[in-house]
Amino acid sequence: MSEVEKLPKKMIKLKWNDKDLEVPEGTNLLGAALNNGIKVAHYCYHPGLAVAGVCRMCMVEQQGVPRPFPACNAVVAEGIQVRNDTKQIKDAVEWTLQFHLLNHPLDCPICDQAGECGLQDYYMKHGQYDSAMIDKKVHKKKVQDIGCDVVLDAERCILCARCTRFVDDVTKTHELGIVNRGDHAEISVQKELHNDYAQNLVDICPVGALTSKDFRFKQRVWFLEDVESTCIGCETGCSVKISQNKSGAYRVRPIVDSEVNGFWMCDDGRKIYKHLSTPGRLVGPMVFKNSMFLPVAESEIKEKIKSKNIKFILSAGLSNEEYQSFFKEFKNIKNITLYQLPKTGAEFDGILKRADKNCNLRGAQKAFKLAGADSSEEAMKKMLDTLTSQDALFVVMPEIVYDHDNYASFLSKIKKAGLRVALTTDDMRSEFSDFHFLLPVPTFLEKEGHIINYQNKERKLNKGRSYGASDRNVGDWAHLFH
Amino acid sequence: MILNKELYRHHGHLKGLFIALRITIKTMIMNLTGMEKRMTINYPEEKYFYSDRFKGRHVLTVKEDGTLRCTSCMLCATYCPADCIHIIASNNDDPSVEKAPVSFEIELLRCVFCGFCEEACPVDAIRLTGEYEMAGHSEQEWVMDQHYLAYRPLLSGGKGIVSTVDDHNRLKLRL
Amino acid sequence: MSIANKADYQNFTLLSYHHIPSVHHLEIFEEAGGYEMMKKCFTLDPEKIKEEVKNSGLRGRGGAGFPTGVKWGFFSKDRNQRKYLLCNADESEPGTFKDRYLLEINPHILVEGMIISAFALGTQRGYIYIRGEFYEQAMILEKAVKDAYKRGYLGKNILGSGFDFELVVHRGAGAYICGEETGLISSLEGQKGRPKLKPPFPAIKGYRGLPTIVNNVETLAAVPWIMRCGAAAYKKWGTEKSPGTKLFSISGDVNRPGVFELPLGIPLIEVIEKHCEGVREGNKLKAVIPGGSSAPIFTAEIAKEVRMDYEDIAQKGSMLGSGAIIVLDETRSIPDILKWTLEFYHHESCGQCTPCREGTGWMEKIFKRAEQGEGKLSDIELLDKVAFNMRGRTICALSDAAAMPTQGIIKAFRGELESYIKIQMKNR
Amino acid sequence: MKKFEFNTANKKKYQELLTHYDDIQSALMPVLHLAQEQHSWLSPEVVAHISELMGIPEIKINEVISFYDMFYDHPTARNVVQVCTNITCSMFGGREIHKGILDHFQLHNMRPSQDGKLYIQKMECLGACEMAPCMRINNIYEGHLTLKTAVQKLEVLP
Repeated sequence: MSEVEKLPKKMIKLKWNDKDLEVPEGTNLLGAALNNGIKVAHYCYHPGLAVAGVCRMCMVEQQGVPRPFPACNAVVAEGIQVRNDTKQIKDAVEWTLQFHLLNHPLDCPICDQAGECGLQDYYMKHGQYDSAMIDKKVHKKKVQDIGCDVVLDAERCILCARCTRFVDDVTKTHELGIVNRGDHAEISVQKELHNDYAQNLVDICPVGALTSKDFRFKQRVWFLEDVESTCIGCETGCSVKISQNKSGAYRVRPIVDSEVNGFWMCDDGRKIYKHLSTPGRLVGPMVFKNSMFLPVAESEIKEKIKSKNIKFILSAGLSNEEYQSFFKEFKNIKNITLYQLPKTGAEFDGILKRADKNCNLRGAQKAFKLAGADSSEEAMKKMLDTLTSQDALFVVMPEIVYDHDNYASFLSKIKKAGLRVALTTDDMRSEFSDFHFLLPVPTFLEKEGHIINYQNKERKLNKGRSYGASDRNVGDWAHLFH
Repeated sequence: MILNKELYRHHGHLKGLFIALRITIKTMIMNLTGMEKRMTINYPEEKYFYSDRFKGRHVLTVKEDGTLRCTSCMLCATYCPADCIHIIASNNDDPSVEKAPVSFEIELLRCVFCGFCEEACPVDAIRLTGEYEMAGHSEQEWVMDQHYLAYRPLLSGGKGIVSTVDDHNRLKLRL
Repeated sequence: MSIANKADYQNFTLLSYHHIPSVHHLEIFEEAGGYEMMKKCFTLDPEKIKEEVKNSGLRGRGGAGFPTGVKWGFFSKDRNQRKYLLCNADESEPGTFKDRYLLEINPHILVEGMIISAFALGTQRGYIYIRGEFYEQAMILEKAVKDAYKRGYLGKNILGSGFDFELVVHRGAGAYICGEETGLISSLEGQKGRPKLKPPFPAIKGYRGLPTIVNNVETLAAVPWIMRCGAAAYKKWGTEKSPGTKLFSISGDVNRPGVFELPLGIPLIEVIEKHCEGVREGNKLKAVIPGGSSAPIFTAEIAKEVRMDYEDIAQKGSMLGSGAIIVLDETRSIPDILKWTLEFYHHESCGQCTPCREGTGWMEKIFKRAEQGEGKLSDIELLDKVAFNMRGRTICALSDAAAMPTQGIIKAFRGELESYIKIQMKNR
Repeated sequence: MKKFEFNTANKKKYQELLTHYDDIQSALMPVLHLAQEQHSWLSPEVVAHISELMGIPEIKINEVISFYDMFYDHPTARNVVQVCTNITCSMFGGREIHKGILDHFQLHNMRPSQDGKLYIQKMECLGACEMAPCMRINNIYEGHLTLKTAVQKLEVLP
């Protein structure tokens, strides 16, 4: 944020229907209404994109202006009186919606958008319940895989042009365009999508024209509940919501957060839900026996490590609270080091993605410093070099690993330790065969806590549903092996 | 309990007995001669036919080509008050079908036969039939999968019940 | 040179040179008195030229009839700012061919008009956006521009006046919507010709986000005459609110179709009877479309009373538009006209705003259904309703242009439509 | 697929066209006209070449091509014939002429003939209503047609 934007803006008073609004100068008229909780039907307007003014749903009347105009193409002015509840406007919205639905295939039963679809929502509110349309509809291409896990259905499209504006304005990759004229106009893709933010297209599409291949047909949206949390994919720490229900977690979507991520999030961040409800989630301690993991009693592990020298390698993805409780329990700070995920990709891609994949490196460093431990990579390397068969090494596994080569080489160095225990969420990775025991820890969605992002801002992790053993975090296990 | 105190006081219980016997014998003769319809039937040999509106065991209808009509929109599962319908949907390679169930299960033991699923279905894919004979030992036998629901031998000899409701319009106009 | 080769400023403004053979050559045009006014204008104060045009009451000849002087008044006065003057020669309103006729014979009058206007407005660059179909006309125009460059009338420091003006002929490629001001700008920018949201208006933010004036060929071509003979002389023609002359392109069932320059306010019947020598084969007049296909139709009764100026036509429920008069005689079927109109707008809708994109297609479908005998009498009501709800709901006026003639035909010829639907039902 | 490139004369014209405009995107339409003059239609190779040449995303060029009636994204023929079927021309039989010549040459609308001679396109108003019914044969207007004269005019084409 620049300094100019931080300055308090002049507030402007206006009247929307009978409600008095007070908004900063220069606000979009439709945006002003939406921000103040007034529900106005709209498709093409998106606060994060340029104004297109093509859906014609947000028509308003203003006192002293002869013709109705779309609110999205107006800026607030002092003392204006705007109405969208007159009969004229209501008729206009009703008919415009009818026009929108004219060539819509109405395949809601097989459409993933059903339940959160703009057409359905406004139809319930503004629809003409008996359509006068009995003519043949215009058919366009259905089920086109346009790359980046996005599926395009041109028939469902209402040509609001949000997607084309997104690839033009935000990612600047220009893969999408609207070809042809009139009611044969349709979204077309040049070869295929090739950007790291393609899944945002699915979010901004107000209808079911763009759907996610990853989420496609897995669940109906009304079975899902959203848990607001923070993305742990990289140090950016975008605000996200994870959709889940009792059978699992299904998708991740961004939450509007002007301070961190704005309206978007990257496609890598969309994958952070995948390990939450895998079948391999641990429900209790496991032992590696006969080349497979079997449940084991805690006392057995306790027995094994009794005479050993306990060492810990923490990951940089735990919450501040977990570090705190861990350091409270485990005082032998010389035996604690930190494993940092290596940087991958460009330092910063200009939109959101950052190379540093440790979501809470700053929190970890702070906690280490506070406890007097050494969080540097050298300290970790030194510990790895000095491992002996007398050591019991506890490794807190990072929840998501990007650079598997680097991680494998890290694991190859721990074999010198006599006893190796991993604190992890699931047993799905092949590298686990190097360990003698696995101990379950909660995933990021199974604990309350905070992490610190690249701006040194505290970001909140919230607790959602649990799909494995989540009652004991890293600190609690440390307590067990005193 | 004496139904008619007055009758009993005037005629005593003997006469009452005869009045009752007369009704019994009259009904027996009427039934034997077929002058009056019997309420009971010889069940396993004879079957009672309920009205078409009876809500018995479910059936999944099929299209003319024999595939399931169900598009797995999950509206039935959504409306089911007993939470007894479990559907797993998947992508179908045929773009005109797009979505079809890979698994459609109904737990009959949970089902309350309310018929909401039938009403919720937008494509006439699920119906409640007149079948009322249900028996089973283990809990597993009470879970019907989509194969049983659509192609059990009772339904046109395993071919399933073909439904073409709205198909004409849907395919012609894709309304 | 004989008298006949002098321009006729007495009877014509735009067509003053049209009687001169080969006037598209620069030398002949100059000999007849062309480019004289341009040279004189360089000595004048630009504001004075603007003032004169404003006083003349010249109105935009493209269709909307917005006063040109007022439009120029909104324009930035900063002469150093990059600004553009666009000439709209994308004449695609069905029935209109006046600009083609004007440019074919006398391209220099437009070039002269544009130089004077550009000098008045202080624009450094001008484009003539000519529709793609007019290939020959574009070539003629390009040659005229090239000649003018050679003569030093265009380019840097024109005739030592210190004024720079570059003029480029830009060919369209066949899209009706590019005749709309902002659609034309989009098209010129190398995009789809989709109209842009207003506000901001082009005079503030137009081509490439810079101030831009878009004027019709006829409007710009009238400027030299106004400067020569004065606003007062121009005002002698026409009515008080619609001064001047206008090119009328008349086609359809008349004996002599063509382009005529006539003063505004002339009775329509006089145009048909006197200038076009009456309805063909002595047939009876049935209806007249007075302003191109987007103008609501007039029945013969109204056509006999109406005067061809902006106000009188508007008052009688139609519009002057581009001055394209299509005359229909008694042998013509109104439903056919409606069908062709609907087809046209369906084909030409740019597909941006929903009411127009879907509405134009729907109206055609409704009519085609009736044509195949599957119509209902209530379809007329439906058409009317759809048309009504397309009006005033979109970015540009194409939606209105499709709705107005539909509503007009329904209003004026409902009986014929009803019987048409009934006959088609029977014939099925 | 053959790679498309402007020939020497057109390369020069292309450079000249760029000087007419203040930004390169504005020159797109004239460049497409130029390419179409050389190649008769705007094939994917042409689009790819222009995209590379002008630095405009291909999709933006495809948008423009699909938007305008006179840019062809499919093969045309040596002679492109556009028949007007708007109000005035239809009144005097423009539609019958269009259908008639299609039937006579056994063609479909907007499909080139087998021998690559004819390509017939139905157009909305060509702006020549005084000579209705009219058509354009390779950019030249022909008016006051009948089916017979139209067929005659097309038959003599190379």
